[in-house]
Amino acid sequence: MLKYNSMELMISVASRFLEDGVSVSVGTGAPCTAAMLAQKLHAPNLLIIFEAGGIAPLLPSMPISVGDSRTMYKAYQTTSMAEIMEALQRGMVDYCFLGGAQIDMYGNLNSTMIGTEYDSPKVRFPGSGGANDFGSLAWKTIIVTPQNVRRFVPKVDFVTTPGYLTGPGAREKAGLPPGTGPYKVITNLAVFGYDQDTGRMVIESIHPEVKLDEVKKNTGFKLLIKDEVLVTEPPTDEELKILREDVDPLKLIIGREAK
Amino acid sequence: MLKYNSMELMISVASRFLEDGVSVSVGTGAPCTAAMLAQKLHAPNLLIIFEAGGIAPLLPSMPISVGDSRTMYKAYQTTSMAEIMEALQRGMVDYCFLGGAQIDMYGNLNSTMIGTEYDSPKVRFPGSGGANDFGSLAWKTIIVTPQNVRRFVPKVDFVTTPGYLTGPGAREKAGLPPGTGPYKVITNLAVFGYDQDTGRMVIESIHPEVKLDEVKKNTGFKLLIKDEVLVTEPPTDEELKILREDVDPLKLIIGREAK
Amino acid sequence: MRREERKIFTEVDPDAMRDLFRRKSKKLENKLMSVKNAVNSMIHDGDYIAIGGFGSIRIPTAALHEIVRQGKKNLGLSGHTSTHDCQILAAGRCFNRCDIAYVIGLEAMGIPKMTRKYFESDAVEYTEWTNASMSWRLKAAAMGLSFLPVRTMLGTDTGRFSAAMEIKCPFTGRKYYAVPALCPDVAVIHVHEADIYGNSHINGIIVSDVDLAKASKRVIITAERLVDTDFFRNNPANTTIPFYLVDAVIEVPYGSYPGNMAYEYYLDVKHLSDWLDAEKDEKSYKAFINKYIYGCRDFNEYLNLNGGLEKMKRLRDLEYLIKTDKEETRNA
Amino acid sequence: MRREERKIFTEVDPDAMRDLFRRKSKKLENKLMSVKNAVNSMIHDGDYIAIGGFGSIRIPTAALHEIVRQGKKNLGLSGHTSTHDCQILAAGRCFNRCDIAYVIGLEAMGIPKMTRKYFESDAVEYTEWTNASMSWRLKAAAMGLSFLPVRTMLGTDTGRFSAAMEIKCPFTGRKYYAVPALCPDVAVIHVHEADIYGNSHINGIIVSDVDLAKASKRVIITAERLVDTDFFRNNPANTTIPFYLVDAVIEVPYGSYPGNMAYEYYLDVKHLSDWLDAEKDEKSYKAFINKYIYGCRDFNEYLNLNGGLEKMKRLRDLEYLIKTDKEETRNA
Repeated sequence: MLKYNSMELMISVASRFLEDGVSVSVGTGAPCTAAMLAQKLHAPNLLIIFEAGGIAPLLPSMPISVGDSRTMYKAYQTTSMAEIMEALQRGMVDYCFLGGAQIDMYGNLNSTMIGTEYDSPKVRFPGSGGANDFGSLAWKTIIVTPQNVRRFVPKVDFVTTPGYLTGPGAREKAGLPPGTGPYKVITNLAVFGYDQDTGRMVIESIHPEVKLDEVKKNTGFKLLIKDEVLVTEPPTDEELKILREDVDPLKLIIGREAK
Repeated sequence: MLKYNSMELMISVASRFLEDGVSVSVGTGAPCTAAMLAQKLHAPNLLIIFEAGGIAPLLPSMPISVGDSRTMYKAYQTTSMAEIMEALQRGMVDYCFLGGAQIDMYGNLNSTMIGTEYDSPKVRFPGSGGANDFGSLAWKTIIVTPQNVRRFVPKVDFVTTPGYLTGPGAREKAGLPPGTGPYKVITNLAVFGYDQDTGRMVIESIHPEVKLDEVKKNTGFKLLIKDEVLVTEPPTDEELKILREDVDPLKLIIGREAK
Repeated sequence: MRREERKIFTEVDPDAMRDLFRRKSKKLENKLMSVKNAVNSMIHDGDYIAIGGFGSIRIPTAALHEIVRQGKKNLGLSGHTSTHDCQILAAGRCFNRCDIAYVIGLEAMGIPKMTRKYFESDAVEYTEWTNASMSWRLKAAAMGLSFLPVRTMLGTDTGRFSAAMEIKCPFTGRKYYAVPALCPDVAVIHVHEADIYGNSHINGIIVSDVDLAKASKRVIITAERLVDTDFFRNNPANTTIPFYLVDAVIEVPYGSYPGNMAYEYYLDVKHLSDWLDAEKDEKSYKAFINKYIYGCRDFNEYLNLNGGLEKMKRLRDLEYLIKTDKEETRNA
Repeated sequence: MRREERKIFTEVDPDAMRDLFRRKSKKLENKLMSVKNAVNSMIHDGDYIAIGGFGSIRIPTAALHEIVRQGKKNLGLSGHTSTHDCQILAAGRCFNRCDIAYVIGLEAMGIPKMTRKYFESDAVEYTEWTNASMSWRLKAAAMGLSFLPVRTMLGTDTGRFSAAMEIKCPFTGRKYYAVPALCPDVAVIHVHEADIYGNSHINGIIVSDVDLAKASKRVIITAERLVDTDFFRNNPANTTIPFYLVDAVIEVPYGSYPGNMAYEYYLDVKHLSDWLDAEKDEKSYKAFINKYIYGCRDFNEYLNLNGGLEKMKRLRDLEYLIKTDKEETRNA
């Protein structure tokens, strides 16, 4: 038996992508946890930005809303949503974290609705919120999501947030800032990157004790596979210790298994 | 001999146009003096706005710059120039005061240059500053200026700030907000209004001891004249007292005769 | 990509708004009133309303409950991250159209079932947006413009089902979406301090509330506390929203409860969770709403139902990270 | 009306700016340096510069004098109400192009003759704007856009000799001018307080300085005083300009002298009048500039030449309307 759960693994992996001195816009939940872990471990200069207006707080505990008091605690600025979004539009934000109900091989995300008729949704979700804005304007989008065939679909019912749209060049053609787009996808099974030539999802590493077949079976589209598929580096003892003792002692986030 | 000078008369007349509860954007000098007089006399609720960011100060003395500390004294807000200009663009500002080196019969103002070639001015002035913005966006523009044939010209060398441009409908055609434009011109000789049908300057009243001929002689274009030309109501004792004792005790503004 | 013809629910034309703003009083007048009066006289059936704050953060709960109690109908709603505020208005079936950036859900806490059902029904018509585009729509109105160029929503269904239109920059040839100005009929904003004239101070994040106050035809302020006007005169940097934008001022201590008020009190997670649970079926939902909204004469009754001053004190401890006992901390 | 082909002097393309902003450090780094070093290493001949404040209000005088002393040439200048700052740079013949909203004059105080002559000569090329349009050009850049629609300058020669272009609103058909983003190479801004990382607090009016800091490639801050970083952490509403926009921080007490610094010291009207008088002919102008700029090693020498700490104390009394004697009051 593993000495960590899938959520702890995903958060640890996500945190490693955040180099010291970069900026990241995060939501509540796993992304915020990953940012807090990175800040406490290897990225003390991580500039954390919340869309509702909090900039560079010293997060004392997990926020419940991206606008709650925790996002302002010992912050360097409390400002407006427009100012945050304009910083994104100016290119000041390196990373963002996103999730969604559906994702396709180009990293397009759906958090709007399930169904074929917009005005008669089978299921209505909350909508973009800031997701489309982050996915359009941040330099690198990291997607953290559970993986199964209901989520990893050939075609999302609604493109809420742009991945590489229909492939290479499509973002630029649509008018989105060049050089942006999905960077990594971190699931309970594997870590994916994106192939530059096709804009398609490619397996980078498979988590310990997960089989390649299991990854394929839980993906509703054809994955690109590199010649050598690595095994994801599991959470280190240090990562787990900080995560469990400092970042999320009440297990609000790491208490939930991702499925 | 009159018991007031022309500047005191112009300021008193200007102040009377400011009803209680209206908003006005003012510069330094005579306009600010008029606004202060109005506020102390009949318009305690006059909302005074300075383009550099000061809103509703209780002016303790004459500011030297439209951005100096006096414009923030006991103010209700200290904000940015963009916010002030956007309030104007939203239609929140009733009156503005302007001057200029040249004015024509449509109230177009020049504060940019004298000469025929923009790139080789005979005389270069400071430029629009906020004048074009006020004259474009405030509901009513009041012009306070000395009057002579060098200033009251058939055609201004450069339209810095829009009056009625080439006549009725021209402002709207250019894209300026409807219902805006020059309202009064107050000089050392007379008070002018604007004829609705032609957009041209019309004499409303002539100052005490000034002859109609003198007004005409100091005007480089054809003035419209109403059947009955009134005499400007001179400054009242109360106006003069407040002006001299409270508003401008150092005679920084009222010490200068307008010529 | 084909653009869908989606509706714009508010005035867009700055000249129409200029005429309204011109007529708005710039006098220093006492604007104090009761929540009942403000909602009754300033919010009419069919109006388009926008709520300040951020869904469960600095929201004018008292006014929201009163809107439900007074049975306002056919409202338009600005769904610019509208979470618990949206949930309250959905409980009263108060709105029939919505600009959606983010609605229904309570962020990480979950999705209230009955509120979702309301949106899935034919009762609500909507147009799709994002948080940034909604912020910028308000900013366009605040700037006295009919549109602003933006670089989001391009290439997506979000853009296709918005009412944005593609334009080109005349200098660079760059493609933008133009988003139309959003001019609500009424904005309701909860602030930390206000004077009787409407000058208001917000501490902490502003979200979109400065632009919202400028963009709206009428502005209702609820405030944690009234202060003397010298609070603003003595430090004009305190003024987040100046008096001449404001039409009504109401003092409502704990006015954002069960939402968060920065530097005052934290979210009541327990009550919000109970509400989420109550939405699991029609019966429990109805009972809950009856108890907590229709059954309360006013906001103080609601506060007392939820533990009154003692609860407020505990939420203040939570806000300031003061650990009183283990259980409390866990509930945060 | 025919549009003149006027020049845009700075970058307009947001993608070029995105690449620069991406590379800007977001680390908390000690950015303290001397005025000499900052001007030497961050302002290069040919750069386009923009000065914070409002001409004679909250201006970074020390940096301006140093630019003249180091003999910077061929600068572009943002003439967004540039009065005494413009006058200083004109004395050094530092710039050869200018976006003009308001230059040369010292508002009601008068027009310096030699500065005017510089603008009337072939040495300076310019494009015409207004205060609002320059504010909005900076705002366009601050928003990450290449343009903003505006409702001023329409129908006038100011518009015709600007580089604005007519566009139509896709929703209303309304005519606007599009004004191009203004992205200075360097902004120099004087503030009340700053920490070593660049977090800055401005008290009183902001003019365009928040947008300016966001719009510029490099930002130099001069501050009345350095404060501990907790000044900002303990009250994040204090932060007017956040650290990640800033490249250099310099502590310069009385740094806006002879200009006004709200809540600190008032204008030195006497010195500004002397300067105006000195511009009446070449000889007195040259002597004056030699004495007060080239003849001073640094800003403290200039302050001492003008009465040093005693003068600063008197200007502080004036700022706070404290009447010490009649003559003082008159000089204000």
